[in-house]
Amino acid sequence: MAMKKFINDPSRLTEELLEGFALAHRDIVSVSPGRLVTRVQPKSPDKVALVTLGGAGHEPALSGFVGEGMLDISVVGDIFAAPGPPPVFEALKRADRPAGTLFVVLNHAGDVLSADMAMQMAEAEGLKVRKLLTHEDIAAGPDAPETDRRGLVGCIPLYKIAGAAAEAGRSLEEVHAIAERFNRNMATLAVAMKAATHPATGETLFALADDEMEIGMGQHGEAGTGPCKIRSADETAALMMERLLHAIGATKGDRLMVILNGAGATTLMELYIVLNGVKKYLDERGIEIVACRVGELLTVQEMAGFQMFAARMDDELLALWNAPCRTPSLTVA
Amino acid sequence: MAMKKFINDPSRLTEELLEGFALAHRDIVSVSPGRLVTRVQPKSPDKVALVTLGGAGHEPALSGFVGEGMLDISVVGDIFAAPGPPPVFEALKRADRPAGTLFVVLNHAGDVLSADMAMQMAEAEGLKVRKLLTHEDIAAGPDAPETDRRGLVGCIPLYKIAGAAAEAGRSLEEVHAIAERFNRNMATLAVAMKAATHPATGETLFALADDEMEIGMGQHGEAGTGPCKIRSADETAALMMERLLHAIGATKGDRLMVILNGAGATTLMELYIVLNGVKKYLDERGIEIVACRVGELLTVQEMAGFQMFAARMDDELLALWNAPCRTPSLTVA
Amino acid sequence: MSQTLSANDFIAMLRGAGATIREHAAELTRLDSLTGDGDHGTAMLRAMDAVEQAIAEHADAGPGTMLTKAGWAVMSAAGGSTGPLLGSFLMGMGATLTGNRPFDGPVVAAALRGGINQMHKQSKAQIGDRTMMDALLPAAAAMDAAAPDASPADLLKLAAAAAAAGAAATRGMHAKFGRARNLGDRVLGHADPGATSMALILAGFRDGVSPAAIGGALPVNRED
Amino acid sequence: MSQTLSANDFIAMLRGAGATIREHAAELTRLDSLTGDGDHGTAMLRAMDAVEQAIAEHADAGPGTMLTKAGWAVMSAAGGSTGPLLGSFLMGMGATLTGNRPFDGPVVAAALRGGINQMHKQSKAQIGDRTMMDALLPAAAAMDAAAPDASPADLLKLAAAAAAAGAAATRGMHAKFGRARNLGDRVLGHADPGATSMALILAGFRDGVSPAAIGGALPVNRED
Ligand SMILES: Nc1ncnc2c1ncn2[C@@H]1O[C@H](COP(=O)(O)OP(=O)(O)O)[C@@H](O)[C@H]1O
Ligand SMILES: Nc1ncnc2c1ncn2[C@@H]1O[C@H](COP(=O)(O)OP(=O)(O)O)[C@@H](O)[C@H]1O
Ligand SMILES: [Mg+2]
Ligand SMILES: [Mg+2]
Ligand SMILES: [Mg+2]
Ligand SMILES: [Mg+2]
Repeated sequence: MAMKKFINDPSRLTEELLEGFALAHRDIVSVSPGRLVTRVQPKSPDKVALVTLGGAGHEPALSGFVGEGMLDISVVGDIFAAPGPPPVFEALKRADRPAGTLFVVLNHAGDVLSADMAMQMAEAEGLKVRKLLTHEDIAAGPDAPETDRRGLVGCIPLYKIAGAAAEAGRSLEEVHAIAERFNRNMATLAVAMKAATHPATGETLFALADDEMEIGMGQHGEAGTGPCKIRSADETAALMMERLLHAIGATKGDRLMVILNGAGATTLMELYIVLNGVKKYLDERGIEIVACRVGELLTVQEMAGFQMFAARMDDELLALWNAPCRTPSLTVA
Repeated sequence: MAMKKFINDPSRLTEELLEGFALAHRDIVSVSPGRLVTRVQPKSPDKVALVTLGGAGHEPALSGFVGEGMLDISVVGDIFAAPGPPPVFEALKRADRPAGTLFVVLNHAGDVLSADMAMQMAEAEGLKVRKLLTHEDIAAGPDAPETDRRGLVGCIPLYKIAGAAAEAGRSLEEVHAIAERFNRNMATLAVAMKAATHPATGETLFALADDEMEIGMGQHGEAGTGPCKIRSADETAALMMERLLHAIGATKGDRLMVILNGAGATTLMELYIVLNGVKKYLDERGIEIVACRVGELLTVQEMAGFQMFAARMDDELLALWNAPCRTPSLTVA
Repeated sequence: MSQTLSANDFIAMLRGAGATIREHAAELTRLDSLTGDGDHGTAMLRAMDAVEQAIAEHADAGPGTMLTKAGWAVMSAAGGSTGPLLGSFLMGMGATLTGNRPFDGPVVAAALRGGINQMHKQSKAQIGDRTMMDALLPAAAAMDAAAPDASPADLLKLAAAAAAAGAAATRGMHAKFGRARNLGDRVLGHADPGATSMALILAGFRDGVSPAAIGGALPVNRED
Repeated sequence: MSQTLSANDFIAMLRGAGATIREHAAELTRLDSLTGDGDHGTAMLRAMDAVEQAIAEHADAGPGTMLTKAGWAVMSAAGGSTGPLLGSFLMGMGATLTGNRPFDGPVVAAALRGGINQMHKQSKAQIGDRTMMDALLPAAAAMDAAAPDASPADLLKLAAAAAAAGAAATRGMHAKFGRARNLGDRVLGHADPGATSMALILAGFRDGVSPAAIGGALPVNRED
């Protein structure tokens, strides 16, 4: 039976979506062989470059954030699959410059494998690169080993903050240090309500009963903490934010960035309602939201659910977050 | 059984979503009694104001486009229901200014009723307002009477273009004339693949078989031209664009704005793939895409499907489209 | 049977309307789900809450002002088509009930007609268009045809009966207004929700002044 | 049975692997749907297409270069975990097959071991971690234990048998790597897709030099 998706050949999804993407945003990005999404207006080589990699199917992530003030190159894999090491190495070579490159990798098995091999090649060639691994998922518990903590939507504010530092002319060490500080300050927890369809295979990624949701689910249907009955928006907000605050050690007087990242089928309406719940929860604890984003940054096809992200902010991080950027999916003016 | 949505009290959806919306975008908008979404930084009174109205549940539309370069006030109704005449009249009074107000109304029964009554009140009070009705849906045929042609996503580029003209200091007559020119140049056709749930009642808006889609469906589940088997992205793109070109009388050498507006559950991935199909179809006919937007501007909860929009552009319309704006859901820098 | 209504009778009429609507709200939503967008019951409930609020605040100002305020409150509260239309109806009634004349048959009939006319102006629909007017225009005609000395209660009975028949007749109509407009034949066999509401409102008015009748059946029989 | 392999035998081995993978791709996807993200069959098909392309372009350059190119091509083509891992395996084999020695048993065993070691370096997984290594490490051990004069064909038979047993054993393992890592007990009872693939690849190598065996059963029986 036909999938309920507007597609052509399921084995050419990534090629076709990248073509359309390049067309829609031709003033900002272009796509080179090896599926490297690059800026049309390259950043000057005396500024640190930002490179990342990841599977397709999560649009707008990751390539939607290539452009002035954020990423320089995003290397795109197949649907939900990391690109192989050669194109990633190619991207690191393309980005290479005196100022150096910050290489942001999300903690997923395939991405890490490719990134590590590309880094070995880059080191063998003497490229100036520093790798940064995001792993802010707290589904497995905030003290779980790093390998158990997936990289979720947190990469995107991190691109923004590191990208702004790079545009400001900070050195590779400084950009890395700032990004790593933000990385250590952040946590994400996901919740799923309805499954998504893998657009290449047509298979459902997981199953949830009609009255169930699951907290902690990953962005490819990886299991969370087990299904539970559907809660109200306020209850869900409180439940999730409690765990996030614990993970990042936020207490009274702290200033937070909060992102509610829709997984695909969950409406903006719902996310705004959840944000209300988050605000109420934080108000009671004397914690302030100083930066906020609600919308779809990293999706899981038509999954219903969202990722709740929180990070402790300081003045420098906040200023970088508010700095201008111009990318297909985020413009700050 | 619980709805698969993150909500609290179904009868307080609009209140809660507006609270969250105001919180998320407090640097740009605020919400006043009567559910008037207004700009935090008001436009100077020597520039034409833009006011619109419409039901909630279509987020980011319509209030997501209040801000510099687009709307001044959006009056919000209940889920899928127009606000009543009194708050609309209130908005017209709030906006009233020497330069006058352009009042943009989407052609839906409730909106038109409220708008007409508010206009009668505004005229009785001597306010300087001109009304503009969008009715660019071509599902009923391009020559169907105006009342049969719904106002769909076209209002949003229209806000953008009229808003830019207003910011540029054009007179009410000029802003109206430009907006009306764009209005006559534009057409939209929708396609649905999966139904949405009404978030207040929990009911499914319509039904489509597992292997069917429906072209021409409205944004509340209003019928289209009847179900058909699911087509490929390229076929769907060609089928719909053919009808749009016919409706706007676009031929070889014409320059188009194309918008693919996701209905909710249809992914950006799919929309980019469809855009490719549109491009191929237009290339064969020597018609160029000079302005393009792909994403969720006006949704129908978690409906799968999209609205395809096309408009013939000229230099002036294009310049206004590309002018800067800063709103919760669209920033052009 | 009294030949005039008191100010309290108007309150009772509005409360009667509220009672009938509340009783049948689910059915109204069901009808609107079949032929529209499924919110008509909710819209009517909000409207009736607004009316109740207006009664609480403006009962002392007399029926004219109270109805005008109720109409404005309905317009402010209820969204969709219902707010402006039902609001106009109530405001039209209120506008007619000025001065200090006793509320006798002709005055009551004139008030209803004032409401119907006011809605008609916004509505633009005619008999057969499958709208609220399909209940209201027959009600106006029935009052026109009544005996010149008919009591207010009798007039309301006639109006309610005609409205119920008019609403029932919408089952055979295609829609020319509102959301059902694009549904073509799919609406056939189902009564129009708005016409049904107006029939319920008039039935509620009737029951308000003839309490014995309260609890009657839905004017439009449930179809399947 | 010949004591050395020809350059063509290496082509036949790669093609044998391609044939077994193509035959069982749907099963690999099914296993990955149960315990991962359902793309392993697709990834392996892409990898085998890349291998075929590398054969076409680099067969003349000899087995070493051909395998190295095939490994690079697999890395470039197949995404997810498969690309880097299988690519390393092939490149590791290629890097070992340099010089002009005859491809006798020890050389062939060394090549396989070179591939396994290269993958192991990237993989970091051990026996029992439910990864491709669960098929490959037993294969290496089986070759180590073989008679010193074992023929290439015999070595490949031993390696394939050990890999099949190793893959089958993954059914009882929890995952410590990859996407299955977070699934806990849910993976139990299903073979690891990557281990299954590696067993299929070694079976294909075996069949490539002993064509009679082609068309054998899936090394890991289908479970339900
Ligand atoms: N122009 C009109 N005149 C009279 N009644 C109308 C008109 N348009 C719509 N209606 C009535 O409105 C009813 C629907 O009301 P409701 O569901 O509250 O509004 P909406 O259609 O905005 O959801 C219809 O059943 C119809 O009777
Ligand atoms: N570190 C690793 N070492 C060896 N094999 C691994 C490792 N991580 C994952 N795998 C293998 O990869 C397989 C999944 O491959 P595939 O589905 O192609 O990649 P992905 O998990 O990225 O979707 C798993 O079944 C497992 O055998
Ligand atoms: Mg994968
Ligand atoms: Mg409605
Ligand atoms: Mg309705
Ligand atoms: Mg997989």
